[in-house]
Amino acid sequence: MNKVLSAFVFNLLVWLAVTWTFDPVSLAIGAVLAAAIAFALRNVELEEVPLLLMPHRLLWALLYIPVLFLYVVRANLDVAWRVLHPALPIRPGIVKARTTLKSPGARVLLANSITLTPGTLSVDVVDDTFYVHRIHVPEDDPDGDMERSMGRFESYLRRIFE
Amino acid sequence: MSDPQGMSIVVRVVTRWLFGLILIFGLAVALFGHVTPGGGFAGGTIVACAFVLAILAFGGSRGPGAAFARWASSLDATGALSFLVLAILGYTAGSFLHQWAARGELFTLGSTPSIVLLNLAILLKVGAGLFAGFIAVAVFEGAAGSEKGADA
Amino acid sequence: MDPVLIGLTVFVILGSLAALEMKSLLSAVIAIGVVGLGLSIVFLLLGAPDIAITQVVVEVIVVTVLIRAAARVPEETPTLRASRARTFAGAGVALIAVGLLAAAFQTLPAFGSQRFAPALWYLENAPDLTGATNVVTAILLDFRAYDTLGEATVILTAVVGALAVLRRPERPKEGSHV
Amino acid sequence: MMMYALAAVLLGVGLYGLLVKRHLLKKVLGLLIVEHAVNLFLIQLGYIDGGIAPIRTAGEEAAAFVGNAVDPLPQVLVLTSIVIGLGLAMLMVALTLRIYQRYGSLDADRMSELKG
Repeated sequence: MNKVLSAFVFNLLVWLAVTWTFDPVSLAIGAVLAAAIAFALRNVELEEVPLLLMPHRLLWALLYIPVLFLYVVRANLDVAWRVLHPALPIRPGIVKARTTLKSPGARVLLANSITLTPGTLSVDVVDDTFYVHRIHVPEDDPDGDMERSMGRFESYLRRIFE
Repeated sequence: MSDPQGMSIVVRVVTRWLFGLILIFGLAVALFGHVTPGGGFAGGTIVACAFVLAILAFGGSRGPGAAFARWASSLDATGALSFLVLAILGYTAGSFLHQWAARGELFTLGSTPSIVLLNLAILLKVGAGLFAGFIAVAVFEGAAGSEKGADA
Repeated sequence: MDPVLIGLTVFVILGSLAALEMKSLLSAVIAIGVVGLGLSIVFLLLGAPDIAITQVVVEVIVVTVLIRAAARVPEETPTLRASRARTFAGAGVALIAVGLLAAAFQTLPAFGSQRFAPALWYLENAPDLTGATNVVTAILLDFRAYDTLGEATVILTAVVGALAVLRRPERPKEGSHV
Repeated sequence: MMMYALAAVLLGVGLYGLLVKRHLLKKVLGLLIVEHAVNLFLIQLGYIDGGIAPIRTAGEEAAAFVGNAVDPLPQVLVLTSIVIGLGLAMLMVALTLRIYQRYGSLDADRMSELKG
């Protein structure tokens, strides 16, 4: 029920954004279509999160955006430093890291956050194992280092999704 | 198609999030085709795109794409027939393809109901037709020369 | 004339040359996708948002279909390359065609200078006569709806053709084949 | 005139692909390029300098709209042509796959020698 309702609200928001009119006829048609699609896909959208029914999750999701932005800026500066440095201190390679997140949605958002951050790129996700390509793999304990970096995102994603 | 699991979890989850939104976007583009850019052709192709995405993400045997694939040919014909029925309804107002429904105020959704309905018929026709064509090409698994001599 | 428009069109031409000359089929298909997307921006700049939307989405499906096809068939091997004489002959024919077309286009009014006579009538009367303020839709589904009906038939025929061509062949009887 | 000439060049590129390439899928790509060229030319025909899309918005005066909008008629033709082109592309790809399955080759030159 929660899934259908939140899917309905998302559908209706997209309808409003696309049509951009508050004409009652159009709103009614949009509501009917949004409800029909949300109901028809109730068994497909398994990972749909009932964001709207829990305001604290919505708040954490909103907070996550600036946090992610901050890390992206920081990683940008780091990559810029490595590129401009005359010695080119890079050591590219793929590391294997495990996540503690359970929900598929949280894992997907984590993978996308990793890819969005410059210098790291999630290559594949197999169950709870992430294969991440990094521009500079540290000498000692490469996997643990990645897991610590992922942990910073995980604490937020866990509050949003679990 | 050969992989029943479809693609990786990232693609599958994102498809689950976006599938309904793409559908409603396509429907909005088609419904408002007479006042804004768009129309049945664009909307129908967007809807077909959504189901193509579902087929590619979930594989050929699961999800909304597989369910739609069974009905695509029938819905294709339904779209063409409903266009014809709407055209014949025009005789109630005078001639073939005449606008038969009462017209509303300009610039609104109801300004011309018969064109809106024709747009929806085109959406069904184009969406189901293109998806059926995609299924035919994508599911085809013929190996080279496997039919040689079979009916030569 | 608009340099952006000319630049994008040249980009489209280069993209289509790349699509034809790439060795790898996958790269060629991606190049044809780039051609379609560049063309849709050209359409948008030429005042045709309806066409631009349709072109973008159609290109997505075309590229998907072509990628699935490219994965099934072998690459273009050197033995499949045309001989040098034939390449020059083909390029010569294409150049002659371009020259003839360019000469024929001299008789047209200059680009962007005037519209054809029916356009003014359609623009003036279509919104009030049909109720659709998108004049393209008004013509498509009212003035020229017969065309659209015929076109729906063409799609139906093309899809039925594709389904018929790719129908699953009858399974041969046990032991009669291979 | 420059813009028309560019459309003609695009058509020439497609024609070159159709004539010279022996790989059937490359011939399909050539035909798609020719289609693109024709669509581009038709849309260019309808354009006027500083033209706006032929879609009237609520606040717009009818006279200003008629004076500025581009020709909608070529757009209608191209809209149907694009979607038909997609159906055509699917049919061509289907035929290509079937030919490959049947003959084990995609060489258009060999195709004409084969019988049956």
